[in-house]
Amino acid sequence: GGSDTAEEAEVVEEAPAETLESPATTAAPTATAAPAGPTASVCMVYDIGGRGDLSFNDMAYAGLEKAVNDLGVDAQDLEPNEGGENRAELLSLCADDGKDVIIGVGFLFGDSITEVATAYPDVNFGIIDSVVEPANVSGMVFAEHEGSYLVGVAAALKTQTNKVGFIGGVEFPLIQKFEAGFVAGVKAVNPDIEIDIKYATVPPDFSGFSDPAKGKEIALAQYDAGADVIYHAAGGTGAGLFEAAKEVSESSGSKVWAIGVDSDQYNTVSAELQPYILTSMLKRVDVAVYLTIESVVNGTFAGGVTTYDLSVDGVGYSTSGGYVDDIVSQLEDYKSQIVSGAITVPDTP
Amino acid sequence: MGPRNFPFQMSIALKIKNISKSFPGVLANDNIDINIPEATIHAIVGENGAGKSTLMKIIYGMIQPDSGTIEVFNKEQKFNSPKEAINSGIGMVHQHFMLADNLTVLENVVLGLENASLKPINKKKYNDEIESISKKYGMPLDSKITIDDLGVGEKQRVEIIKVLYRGAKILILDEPTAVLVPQEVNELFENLRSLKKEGVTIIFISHKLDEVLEIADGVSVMRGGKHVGTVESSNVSKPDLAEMMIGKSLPKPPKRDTSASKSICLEVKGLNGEVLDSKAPFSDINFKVKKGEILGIAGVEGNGQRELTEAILGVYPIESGQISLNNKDINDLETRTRRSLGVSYIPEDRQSQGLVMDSSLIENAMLGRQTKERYRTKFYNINYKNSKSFSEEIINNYDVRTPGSATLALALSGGNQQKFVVGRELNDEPNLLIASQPTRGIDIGAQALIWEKLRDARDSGLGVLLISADLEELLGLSDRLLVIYEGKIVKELLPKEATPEVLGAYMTGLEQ
Amino acid sequence: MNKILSLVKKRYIVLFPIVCLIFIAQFDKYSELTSSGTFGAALRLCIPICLAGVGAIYSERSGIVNIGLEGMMIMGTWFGAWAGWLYGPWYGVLAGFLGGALFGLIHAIGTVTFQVDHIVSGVAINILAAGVARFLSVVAYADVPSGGATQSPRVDDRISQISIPYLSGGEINDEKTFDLFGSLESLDIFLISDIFGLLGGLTRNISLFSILALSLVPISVWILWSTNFGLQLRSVGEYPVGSESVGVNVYLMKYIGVTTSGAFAGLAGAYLVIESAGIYREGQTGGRGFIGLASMIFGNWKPLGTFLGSGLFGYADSLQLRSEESVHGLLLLIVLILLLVAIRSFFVKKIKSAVGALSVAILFAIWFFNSSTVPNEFVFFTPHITTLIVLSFASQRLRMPKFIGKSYRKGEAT
Amino acid sequence: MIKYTTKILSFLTPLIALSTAVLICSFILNLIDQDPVETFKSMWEYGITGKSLVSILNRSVPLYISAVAVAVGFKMGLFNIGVEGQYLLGALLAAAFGSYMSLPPVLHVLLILVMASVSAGLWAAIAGYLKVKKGIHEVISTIMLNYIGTGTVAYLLAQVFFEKDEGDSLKVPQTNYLPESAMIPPLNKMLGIEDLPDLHGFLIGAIFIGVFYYWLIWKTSLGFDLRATGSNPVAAKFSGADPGRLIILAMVISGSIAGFVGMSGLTGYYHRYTIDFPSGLGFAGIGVALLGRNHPIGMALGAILISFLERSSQILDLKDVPKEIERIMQGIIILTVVVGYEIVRRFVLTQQIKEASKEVLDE
Ligand SMILES: Nc1ncnc2c1ncn2[C@@H]1O[C@H](COP(=O)(O)OP(=O)(O)OP(=O)(O)O)[C@@H](O)[C@H]1O
Ligand SMILES: Nc1ncnc2c1ncn2[C@@H]1O[C@H](COP(=O)(O)OP(=O)(O)OP(=O)(O)O)[C@@H](O)[C@H]1O
Ligand SMILES: [Mg+2]
Ligand SMILES: [Mg+2]
Repeated sequence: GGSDTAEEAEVVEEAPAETLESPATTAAPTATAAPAGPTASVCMVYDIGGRGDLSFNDMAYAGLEKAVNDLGVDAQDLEPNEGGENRAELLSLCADDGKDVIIGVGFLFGDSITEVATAYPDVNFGIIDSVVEPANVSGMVFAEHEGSYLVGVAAALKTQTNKVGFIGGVEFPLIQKFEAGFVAGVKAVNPDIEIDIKYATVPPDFSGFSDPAKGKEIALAQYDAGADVIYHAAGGTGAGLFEAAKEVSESSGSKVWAIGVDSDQYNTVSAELQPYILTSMLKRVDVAVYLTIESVVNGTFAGGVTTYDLSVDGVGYSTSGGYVDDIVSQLEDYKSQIVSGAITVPDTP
Repeated sequence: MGPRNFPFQMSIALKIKNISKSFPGVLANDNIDINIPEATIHAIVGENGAGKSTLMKIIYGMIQPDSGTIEVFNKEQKFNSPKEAINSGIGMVHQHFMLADNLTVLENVVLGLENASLKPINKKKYNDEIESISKKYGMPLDSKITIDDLGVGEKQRVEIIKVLYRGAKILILDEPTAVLVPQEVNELFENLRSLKKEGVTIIFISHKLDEVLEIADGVSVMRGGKHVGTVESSNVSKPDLAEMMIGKSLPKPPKRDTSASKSICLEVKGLNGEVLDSKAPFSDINFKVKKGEILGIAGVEGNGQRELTEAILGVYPIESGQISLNNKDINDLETRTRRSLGVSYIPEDRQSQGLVMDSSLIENAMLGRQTKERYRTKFYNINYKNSKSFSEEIINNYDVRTPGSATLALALSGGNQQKFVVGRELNDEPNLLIASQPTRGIDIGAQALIWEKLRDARDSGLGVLLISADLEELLGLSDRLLVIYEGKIVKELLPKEATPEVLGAYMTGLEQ
Repeated sequence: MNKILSLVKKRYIVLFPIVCLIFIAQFDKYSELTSSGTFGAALRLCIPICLAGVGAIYSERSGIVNIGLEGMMIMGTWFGAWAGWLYGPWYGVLAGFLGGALFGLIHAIGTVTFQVDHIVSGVAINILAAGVARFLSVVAYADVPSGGATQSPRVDDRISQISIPYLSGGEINDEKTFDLFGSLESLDIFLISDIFGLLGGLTRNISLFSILALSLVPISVWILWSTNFGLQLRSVGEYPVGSESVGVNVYLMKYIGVTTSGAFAGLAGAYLVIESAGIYREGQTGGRGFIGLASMIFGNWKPLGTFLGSGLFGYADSLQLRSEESVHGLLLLIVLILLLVAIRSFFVKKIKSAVGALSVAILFAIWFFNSSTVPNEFVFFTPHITTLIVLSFASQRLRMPKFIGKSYRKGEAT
Repeated sequence: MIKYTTKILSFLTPLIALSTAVLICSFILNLIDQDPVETFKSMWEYGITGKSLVSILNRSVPLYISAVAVAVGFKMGLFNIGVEGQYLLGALLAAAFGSYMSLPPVLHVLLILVMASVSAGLWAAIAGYLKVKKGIHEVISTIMLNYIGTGTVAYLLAQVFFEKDEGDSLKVPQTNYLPESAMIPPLNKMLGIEDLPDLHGFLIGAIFIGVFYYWLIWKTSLGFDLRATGSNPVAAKFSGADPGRLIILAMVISGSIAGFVGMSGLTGYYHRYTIDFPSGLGFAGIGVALLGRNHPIGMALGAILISFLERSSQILDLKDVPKEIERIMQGIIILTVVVGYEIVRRFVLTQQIKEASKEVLDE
């Protein structure tokens, strides 16, 4: 039920908890009362990198934590080993343990969740960034290209040099979606703006998500080449981008920007770096996770695909720091055009 | 026994008092008591394993004795490390060179002189000092050269300078002549004599009794870890010494009449070795080895004889020329094929070239014969059963002292390892035997056995190419002799026309 | 003709690729090949590799193979980040140094005291280090909001950077001075701008840590080849029996060598954290320890050579990170080099290899002229393939320490 | 007499190592306020459930094969760090070509295996060639070839074998699925354990590989040459072994075996090559080879031990114990085991030398 979920998404969006570094919403404090009595038990298995990445996985955790606090669920979280070949085992470990809902964080769970969900048809599963066949799996996918489009617009509006950059972690379709949206957003504002695009690695080498040193060098190269706003979709590698932004700003005397991804990275970096984070492309994995758990608690869980796009604020941009305050109206304008369908954002480069 | 050996009064440089040392299963030194007068050359002789090196290492502080003491210049000393011995004026040139090949002469000499601090090495100062020492004792040396580029004789010089530099008053030389040719030995002896004049006391270990009698003032004989006696060299003859050493008389390579047949076993024509370091190690080599003949090759080490034998075996590449075995061209054959055609090879260094030290004797018996019918089952599997019986055959026939055939090669003593290698290579009726230094560094008993076996093989029709630095051995065993100098055959001789001196002259290029 | 031939044969041959490179860089598309940015990045990318490699010299010269560099580097990153976060960057440097040294010490205990096979011990160290880092993160950052199992909080302060006054625009009394190299580079004159690009890249915005790290190269040359300690250390890797016979403490030397190697690798890790990333991140070392080992072999167990090796690697890495287009220019370089090889082989009458080189050259030329970029996937391994290619032209003359990889027991002297 | 003592000691060593590791880890667990007894107990209990046992065997198979591949190199003194790149390349090519072919069942599987093995072997041959002809140390070349191999895999996967699906923007680079005929059925039916998860059929392949390895190294003259070259290259050369050819051959054999590393996963579970095809097994194999002292049975036990640790530690997450403790344990076990082996080896040596000296003495 796509529209059902959409409504629910909106509901939650209105009521962010402290832990969810939510975008500029001016909603009232939480109205959700912790339900009495035992509710569901949840198990979450993370992507490579695991907890503490201050990004994708931590967002998922935030959703889980909120569910624990608000819904009183009993939660368990696991991490696969380095090669990730024990994903299926972890999933079935949870299933054996009698969990009500098991969530695999990341598209890499595609095969393993299919397998395990088939073996445990009575258990509810969730997967982020992917869609699989079994009916007891809820696929949570995001319109990253739409969010990226908006930060692309922001980048285009903020650039002084008419040159911006994009750093991808690992070059494969999911990350290319970010690239496609970003490019479209930039070009929408000014087709003459040049865009430097660079990925840190190609699969099967996933170190591109965890090599900040490389991230920094790529960023320095792009700033050197004249870019003054760089957007990254590179997980931990992005930390290098922020370092580079600070370093270049300080040594050249003119400020350059970085744009974060997934979570509101303004809030996850240390104070020293905050002045360089223009905005972040938000991918509300926390919301998706929370809603999925909630649907289990409420007994409304349904398999199939749920797309978290701009219309439900499943993706978006952050305003922390106030650096985009002057262009919020323009951003909102683009946003409404996308939501209304007046603009279609491409999802492949 | 003991101090009574020297009736005339002389100040004693080194007093060895009741030294004993045992190793697992061996009493290497058994209550040794020797006095060594100052400014003399004192030789210590004895069979392999008699305990000479052990005693020297004790004096030098490398090994601590179980009991007993030593006195250096009338002062009782207990050395816990070579460093302390060096500080008391003892220096030692070891049986095997103690030089780091990739370091320069200077670095080798000054190594360990100072503490391992970050203090820079004063190269200028050391350089001058080394120069003045090498001048003083007539041992010219360039201190900037790396050891890699030096010949054996020069390396020895470095060793001696190293010791002298440390101000040694007592100089121990453990088998210094084993690797030298007569001319080099003479040079060394000159140096030793001049050292003696300077007041240095020299302890000299050798298996070669002629040398001992020539250079030493006093001789101490050891046998089975015991000190058998000390004599003055002027009062003793070679056979007497030998008897003291082994309790029986000295063996000599048995001379027998040649049994060479007409048919040729190995022929080498116009052989040129591949250029190495811009020099061909040997060039234009021509000779024939007949069946039933031992052809000796004399030459100072490093004149191409090693490469030549390796080329015949097929491990050293050739530029041009022809090698034929039993009139069959084997130029293009691989080593493995040559071996299976009956080429046997006793390498000069048994441990690095002849044996796999951490494998059992059973496996070592097969080395070089893996592909032979006899050690193979169907499907090219190894036939361990035959290999085992073969290794036991060798052990019995060649008197290899070992607990069994499953023992690892490295557990055997050097002489026994050599006997095993010789046995392996002589077995299976080879067509040609290349024997490189077949008796180097082994004791008289083992030497006699190996000579005997080589002779027997020759008599039964085997062609042998013999390379040896031991001229006695060459002269005694060979039916014909070739001299190699700077990669060329410079002379063919019959053993009866040659003496070590004549050979030496050709070997060093003095005579053409 | 012969004269020319011998000239080509001689060492000037190494200049050929450089000249070609500068030539190729004249095309606008490939200008990044010699820009100061490229060289600056190359330097930063090379330093951790170089540190690990130079450290490895201490270990290997003392006779101990150190394949555990990667693990020691991991410890450097972890401790560097942890102490850097708590106490400041210089403490991070120190902690990284000590963390690496600690694991170097473990390797020394294994290989020297227990005489375990060196490779075995090294591999075990790599496994252990990865586990320990993960474990420590879980324990240390459990309650730290910006840290986690795979990542540390940021090391906030930076080590200061300098540029050389007047030459590359460094500051004197807070005032920016003239940037000589920079202005010469921007003149866009053949050769001049390339050379000053290099000089500028190497002297502009250099952090004190980089200077410290780079200075370890000449310092190591001095320590290893001019001091008594260095002599003893090297002798131990060549012929420990001989060293022992003149009173060198063999075990001590080996211990110091391996521990120093660990410490340098730890510094390399700290560099990654403090200079590049600002944080510890699992998997951050990305095989740089192994590459360091490779550079050391490339450099013939000598510090300057190791620096060159890691510099080459850093250069290629910087190219692929900064400008995918210029990697395409490298194809042309390969064509030119192969042509030279072909010509040379032809003159020394090695027709077969001449034909071989020529046909490969033609293949590459076809590739070059029919494409404008190199596939992304290939771009990523530019540094690795460059290393292999260079080595295959120049690795014959390597001389490793003679006693390397063997275990030594005191008193085994014969 | 020595022989038995040796055997007993060699058996005891891993046990002692294991206990040491358990002890150290208990200490660490104590430090972080966890109950070691409880921890190890739960690990053990979880590790010996039927499901776990199947999983452990499934994990051990690629690990074991990888170890054997490494061991072939070790036996002749070659250090093949390149197993990683070799098996990934082999697996990709096998998966891609396997999915294009249609062949009868057994033949199809065989073809895939041959494809993987041959391509991995050829890839490994490059390192051998570079060592022999260009003098490049195999450690460097295999490290570099790992990166180059990974890049090549990436290129082939994304640009050549990947059929993009315009409708599905989330589809990651992957090959097509293998047809049914190319899958190796699980062994469950045969063993009567149908209630447990699939036990991959390639287990039998691993056993074959182990036997082959044993036969090759200890029974053939080629193996004899390899071992001789490994422990004394000069003597081996003088005995007629051609070192250059042996190096290339050993690399090729090692690589060909490495090619099978990915096969149990490919034919038994994944049935295609995707970007998350298991990686890192090449490096893990080195540890196992060390644990098992390059012995076919030893390596099997080593692989099972490591797999057991990895599997059983999964339960720790549910107990809120950091399961990273398991990684530390692995490292400590490998270190202590090798130290132990070394001590045993020395003991044996001294005994042998003692006996040999006695022999000389009682003449
Ligand atoms: N490190 C050791 N461990 C055990 N036994 C040893 C050791 N070194 C020597 N031995 C024993 O001590 C005996 C004496 O050895 P030593 O080396 O002193 O003899 P040597 O007279 O110098 O012989 P060679 O003429 O071969 O040099 C040997 O037979 C050997 O059994
Ligand atoms: N490291 C060692 N530890 C213990 N014993 C040793 C060691 N090395 C050698 N030995 C023993 O020392 C004995 C002698 O070895 P060595 O090579 O010195 O022979 P040798 O005494 O010269 O006898 P040979 O006359 O046969 O050459 C051997 O029996 C061997 O068992
Ligand atoms: Mg001796
Ligand atoms: Mg001896």
